[in-house]
Amino acid sequence: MGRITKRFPGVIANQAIALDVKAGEIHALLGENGAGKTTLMNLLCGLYEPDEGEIRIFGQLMRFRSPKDAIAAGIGMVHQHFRLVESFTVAENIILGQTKGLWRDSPQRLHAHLQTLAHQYSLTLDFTARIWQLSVGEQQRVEILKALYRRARVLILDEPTAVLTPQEAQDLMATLRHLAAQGTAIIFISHKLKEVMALCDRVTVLRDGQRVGTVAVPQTTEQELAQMMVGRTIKRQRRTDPPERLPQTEPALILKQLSVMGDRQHLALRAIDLAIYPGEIVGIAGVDGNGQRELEEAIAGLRPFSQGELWRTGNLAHIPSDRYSMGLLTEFSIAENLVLRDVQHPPFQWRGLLRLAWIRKYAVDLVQRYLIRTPSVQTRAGNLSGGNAQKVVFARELTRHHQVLLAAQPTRGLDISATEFVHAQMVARRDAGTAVLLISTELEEILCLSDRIAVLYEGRIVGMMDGASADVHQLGLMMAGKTAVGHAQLADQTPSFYPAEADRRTRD
Amino acid sequence: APLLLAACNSAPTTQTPTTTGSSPVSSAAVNSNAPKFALIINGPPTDKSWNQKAVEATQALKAKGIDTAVSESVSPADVERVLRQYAEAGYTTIVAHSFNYGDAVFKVAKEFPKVNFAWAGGVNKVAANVADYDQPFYEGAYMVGVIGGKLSKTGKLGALYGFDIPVCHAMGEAMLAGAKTVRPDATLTSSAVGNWDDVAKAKEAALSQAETGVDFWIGCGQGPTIGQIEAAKEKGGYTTSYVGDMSSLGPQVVASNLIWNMEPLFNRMLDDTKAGKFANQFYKLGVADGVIDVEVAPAFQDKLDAKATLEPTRAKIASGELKVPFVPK
Amino acid sequence: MPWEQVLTGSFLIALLTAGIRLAVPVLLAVLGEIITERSGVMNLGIEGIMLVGGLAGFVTAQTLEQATGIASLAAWVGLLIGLLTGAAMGLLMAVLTVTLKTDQVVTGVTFVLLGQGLTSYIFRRATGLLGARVTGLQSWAVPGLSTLPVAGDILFNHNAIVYLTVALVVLCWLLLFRTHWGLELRAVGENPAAADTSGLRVQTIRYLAVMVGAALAGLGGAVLTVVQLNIFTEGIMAGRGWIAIALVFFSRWHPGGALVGALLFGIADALQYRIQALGFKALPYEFLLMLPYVLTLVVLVWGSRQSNTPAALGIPYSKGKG
Amino acid sequence: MLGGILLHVSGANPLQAYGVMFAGAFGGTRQLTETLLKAAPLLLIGLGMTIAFRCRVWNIGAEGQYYIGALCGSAIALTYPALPSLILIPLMLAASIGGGILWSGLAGLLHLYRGVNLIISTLMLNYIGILLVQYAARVPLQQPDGFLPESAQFGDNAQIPTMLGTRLHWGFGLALLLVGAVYLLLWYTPLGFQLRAVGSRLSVAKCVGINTSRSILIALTMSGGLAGLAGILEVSYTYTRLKGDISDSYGFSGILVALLGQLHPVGVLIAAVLFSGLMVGAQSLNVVLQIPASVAQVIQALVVLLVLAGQAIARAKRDDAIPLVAHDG
Ligand SMILES: Nc1ncnc2c1ncn2[C@@H]1O[C@H](COP(=O)(O)OP(=O)(O)OP(=O)(O)O)[C@@H](O)[C@H]1O
Ligand SMILES: Nc1ncnc2c1ncn2[C@@H]1O[C@H](COP(=O)(O)OP(=O)(O)OP(=O)(O)O)[C@@H](O)[C@H]1O
Ligand SMILES: [Mg+2]
Ligand SMILES: [Mg+2]
Repeated sequence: MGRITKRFPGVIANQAIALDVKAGEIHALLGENGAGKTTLMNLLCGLYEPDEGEIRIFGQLMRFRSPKDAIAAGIGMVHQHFRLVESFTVAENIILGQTKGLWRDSPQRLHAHLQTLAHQYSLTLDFTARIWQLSVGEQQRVEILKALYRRARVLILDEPTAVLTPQEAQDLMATLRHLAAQGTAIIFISHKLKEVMALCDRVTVLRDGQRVGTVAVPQTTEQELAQMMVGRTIKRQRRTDPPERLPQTEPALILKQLSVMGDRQHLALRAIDLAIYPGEIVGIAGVDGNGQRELEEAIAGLRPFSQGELWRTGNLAHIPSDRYSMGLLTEFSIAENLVLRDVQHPPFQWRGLLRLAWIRKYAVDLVQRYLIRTPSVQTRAGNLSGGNAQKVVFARELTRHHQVLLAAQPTRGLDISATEFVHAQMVARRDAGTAVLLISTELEEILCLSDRIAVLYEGRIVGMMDGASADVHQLGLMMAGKTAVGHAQLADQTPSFYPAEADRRTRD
Repeated sequence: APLLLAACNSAPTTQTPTTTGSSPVSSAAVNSNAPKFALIINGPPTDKSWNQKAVEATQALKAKGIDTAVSESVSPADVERVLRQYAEAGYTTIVAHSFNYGDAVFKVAKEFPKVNFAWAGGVNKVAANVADYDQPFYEGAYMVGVIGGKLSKTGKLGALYGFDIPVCHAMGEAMLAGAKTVRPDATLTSSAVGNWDDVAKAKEAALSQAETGVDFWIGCGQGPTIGQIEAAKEKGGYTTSYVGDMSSLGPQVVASNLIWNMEPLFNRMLDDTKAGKFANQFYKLGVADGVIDVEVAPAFQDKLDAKATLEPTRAKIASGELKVPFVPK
Repeated sequence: MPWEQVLTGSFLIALLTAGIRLAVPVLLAVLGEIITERSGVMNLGIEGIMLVGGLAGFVTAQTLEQATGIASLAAWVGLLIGLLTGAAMGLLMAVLTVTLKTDQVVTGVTFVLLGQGLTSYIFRRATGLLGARVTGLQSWAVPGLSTLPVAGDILFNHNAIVYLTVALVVLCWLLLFRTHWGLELRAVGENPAAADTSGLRVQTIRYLAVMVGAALAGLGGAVLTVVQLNIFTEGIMAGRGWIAIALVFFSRWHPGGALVGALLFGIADALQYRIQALGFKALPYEFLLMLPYVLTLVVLVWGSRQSNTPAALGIPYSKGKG
Repeated sequence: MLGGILLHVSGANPLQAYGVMFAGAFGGTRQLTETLLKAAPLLLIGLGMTIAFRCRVWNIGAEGQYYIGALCGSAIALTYPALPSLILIPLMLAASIGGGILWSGLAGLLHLYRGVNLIISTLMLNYIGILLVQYAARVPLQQPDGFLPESAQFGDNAQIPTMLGTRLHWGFGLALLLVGAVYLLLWYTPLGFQLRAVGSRLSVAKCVGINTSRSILIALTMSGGLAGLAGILEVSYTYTRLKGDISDSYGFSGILVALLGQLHPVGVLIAAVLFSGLMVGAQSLNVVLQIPASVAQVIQALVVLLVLAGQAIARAKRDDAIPLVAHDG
């Protein structure tokens, strides 16, 4: 790609960017949130047409009018926000647009065919499942397999590992190496420098829509890359230990024998017991698809229980795992999104009328405090990059007066500085006495933040350990369902009394 | 009325009725003494029935050199404005050809005391410059009943109404009364379609009646009538045209035509306007005036001796000897 | 009500046959609209398209019958022209809603106005049509089956269009769920962005779907005028297009559901007229006329709650918004 | 242009015809008054639909809600004919709003409790509502000594008074006030904000704690109430009594007007006046140049399509489409 420029109203997303990727190479694309990575790739896969610049594939000048052209030219892309048909099965999504003849194969034949392909790359998938029934991680795998099914010669992955478990990420990296060895050119977008260092051959760094430089991995360090991305040196902020918990504090959030049905009419959560005290962060570790989403929705009041009770004191702040279907109104402005939850209360409203000037001021203030990168607070939230969109949700939820913070995958897709920022915010909340429940599939994040760690496996809490002394190896085993220890510990945590002023929700 | 018969058997008019090209507004002040006649109808002028007959009568006036205008498909919500437009344009006689136009007519008439209005109320509601005109279809329906009594094998007669309103209801009952003069055991089955235009539904309603043995129909509304003609063709049986000649739709099944010839009516209105006798008129022109008539369709001339079947009854009604019962509900 | 008249075999046979008859034109339009909506476009102009198709079909059949005297040939050609005219209207609709991305609801409602105006204008200019009629198609008894007791009369003694419509239900189902075209069509209606990135031509598929849907609506109109009534009058569709749209939702976008819905509606209507014809006066006739509408609601109230509205229904697709 | 061809074929000078259309709708105070008068029900319904569609509640049952509103308001007017205007009219308006709320709320409850799709339930309730009114006008509310299927005429005390000596009634003034009120509601109140949030994405609204069922019900019943209000205004002023046919398809035109006005109250006002102007102008074309109503109808449709295409192209340039789609269920 040479001198690619793409403008959006108010933003130059890409400015004269040149990028060359060799066959058989794994090329990383790095940059902060909003640096223009996704936009550049969308140009490459035919979704947008560049305002200026040219694209050459194996020396041939290309002009993609639609993704069909790009696919034909051998470009496959795994999008950051998946592009799958929710009501279709996995198999249907994979073959979509790639079929010959009129009649569809019988499902059995199709599945057998796809199974071979999946085996080749050691990706496991239930081909009969419908997309909406899958976890984000599983959907990711569908996207990868879909690109592979199209025999992509250039494979683009936009933050593919953000939603994978460490083991899955390892597997994927092996797959990618395998593919590269066969001559596929791979563009790999990630915010995880470790991965990039371990996997890639060369790295191109973008900042504010411009190319900062391209370096070969052996000739660089994580530190240097980070510096290139943000334009300054950063230091890793370590979490502080929690203040001593007062012995007589009552839990702010209690789950008692909570069972919840999932979308596929199976018990997604089975008799969960959990108590979270003010001033602590409890991390829920586990591989995606083991009940995280149901747990989140149950606590947020979005999913009825089939059994058990839930007690909570005070307000809940909720960082949802899917910011687009749960957290943000893409058609609304940033300011409107920031007041979405409390718009009916003062000070946003006065005698039944909205105080627009006040809301605006409030939004400007939050945009500054949370370092949201946007031309204005009136910008549509849908035009924000993934990371900045997440910051809007964060700003809204953390600014609420709340006793309990439920954060599900809070740093998914965030760059280093944004992640640091989010982590610092969560620690600050905890230190201010909030009970924090962190649901994350990022083991590192769980280890870095949690005071206590619970492991979720197949809808059960199979272990509970102390954050400071947690052993990664043992955690990994528990997440894989290998051992079930710590039930005795668990019992200690279940209080025999319930706070008088707590909101109580039983099965509904 | 052989003359009338001939006229009605001729091919349907081949001119789009409303495209007269004359510009009523601009010619308003040309001759202030000459009568100017405007007709307002509720639907399209091509229904072979209620509206079309009125338009044809208007065209006959036009052929005599009278300045005429027609407004079609005027919804009752709009009629007040249209009435006013014509009144201001110098029309002397304005006929609002729907019972739904009544309230607007009385309102506008007050504002234009010099203009004569007529409305199709049929309820003898009149004012100083508002005439009402009756639609005594039931008189014709009685004669149709006589034919029905002769043609029906089962003695079961059917009536199909757009809506179950008095004009319609009276038609059905009068037909039954007429039929009983030839067939004392005659019975009547009546249904409402809920629509003046839906031919398919009307056909279905008529078929439903056919299943109970009905084999002779009368319709009220052009949709119901066309529907029952189609049903009769399918299931066997005979029907009557409504207000106009619909026999071309089913020459083998349309046994008679109930004709509303509005030309004499409109002529009377114009004459009365000239003579200053329009005030408070309730025009009740029926069989006696040749405004309502029933004719035997061509294909049935042999089967039904019109002279023997219809003449005596017509004469009795015309002379007032026979008072056809009016049963509106 | 004389129940002994109701619970007879012949009453039921007549009722069900009539139900099927009433269902056919609407069912054709419903099938078409299912295809259109499965691609994510809502065509609310069905009523207008049926009218135009109905007139075009009728004019063709009438002219041809006059010229050749072969009624069945004329009828078939008329139906074909009704279908093609519908497709042409669909093309116009697609240009507006798919390419220009006009609001689908307004465009649809306006198409109804357009259809009403055009047909009544043309009908009046072609004055030869006043009172003209066509012969239509004879009913065709399926050899062997039509002599079956009860079922023979109800199911196997119709004109060819009835069988064709049933075949179309099956065909539609096969198309949507057993072919790749169907898969791609539904993908476009569910998630056009995903379909686009998968290399499907979203706009082309939508064009085709709108045209096929409108073609079937045009055919439905022609069936009503050419085959069932053998005449044309102004406003002859009398709201069937709107009923078709309601039935699409009722069917949950499944051809099978469309068959059930159209039959239910048709039979309810047929029943209501038969109750009237039996001289049932305990309920005012207005309430009997309500029967099909009320019954449709009742079925929906007691039916399953699951819905599979095409997720992108009514949303125009532009690249890069996903 | 296409319209011009049709006009030419119909034997009129296209330019003159468009001139007549414009003059008929906007050519003077009186014409403008008539246009605004007809715009009032369109505006009221359009405003209601704006609220509903902003919340992505597909209420296409305005016609039925209009009828039921008219029915309830009329029932009051006929039951308490002796009340003074100052009490009677507010009571009638309240009853009509209540009727509209009830009829739309019925669909809302079916949707929220039984998952019945709103498009289909509101459409079915249209037919049911209209039939109910037809029944009411024919039987229970019929004029006591009445003959036609219509209620007694309302007394003067039940007629909406007119404004400033024109033919324009206060209902239009009320509708103008409501333009401001709806604008305030949608963009300056928390409730409107929440309605729009629900319309923007239901799942997100649910997640941030907005009571989505309540919002849907509120948006739906607000639009129903406004349609009901339009119903009684029309019946009290234009029709002056309850009958079976009291709407010029205002329910459907109102939806058109809301969307043409791009779901913005001011846009809806402009669209309502333009659309009404088209209807009035088209009628003028029929009256003055005797051009068939169908030509006017085609021109009307073409103008709407042209405006639509223009809007769409402008929107594509600005890139701020409001995609509209119903909630599931
Ligand atoms: N459709 C659009 N309209 C307007 N602006 C856009 C659009 N898409 C992206 N942008 C803007 O372009 C810039 C680059 O966005 P892009 O999504 O490419 O960032 P990114 O590098 O992928 O960030 P992240 O790591 O958060 O995913 C951002 O400022 C974003 O707000
Ligand atoms: N293997 C099969 N053999 C026969 N019929 C099948 C088979 N699978 C599905 N069907 C039938 O095909 C129809 C469509 O099935 P499918 O599962 O593709 O759609 P759906 O889930 O019902 O709806 P949609 O995919 O549109 O949301 C249904 O009537 C279903 O019963
Ligand atoms: Mg990105
Ligand atoms: Mg990102």
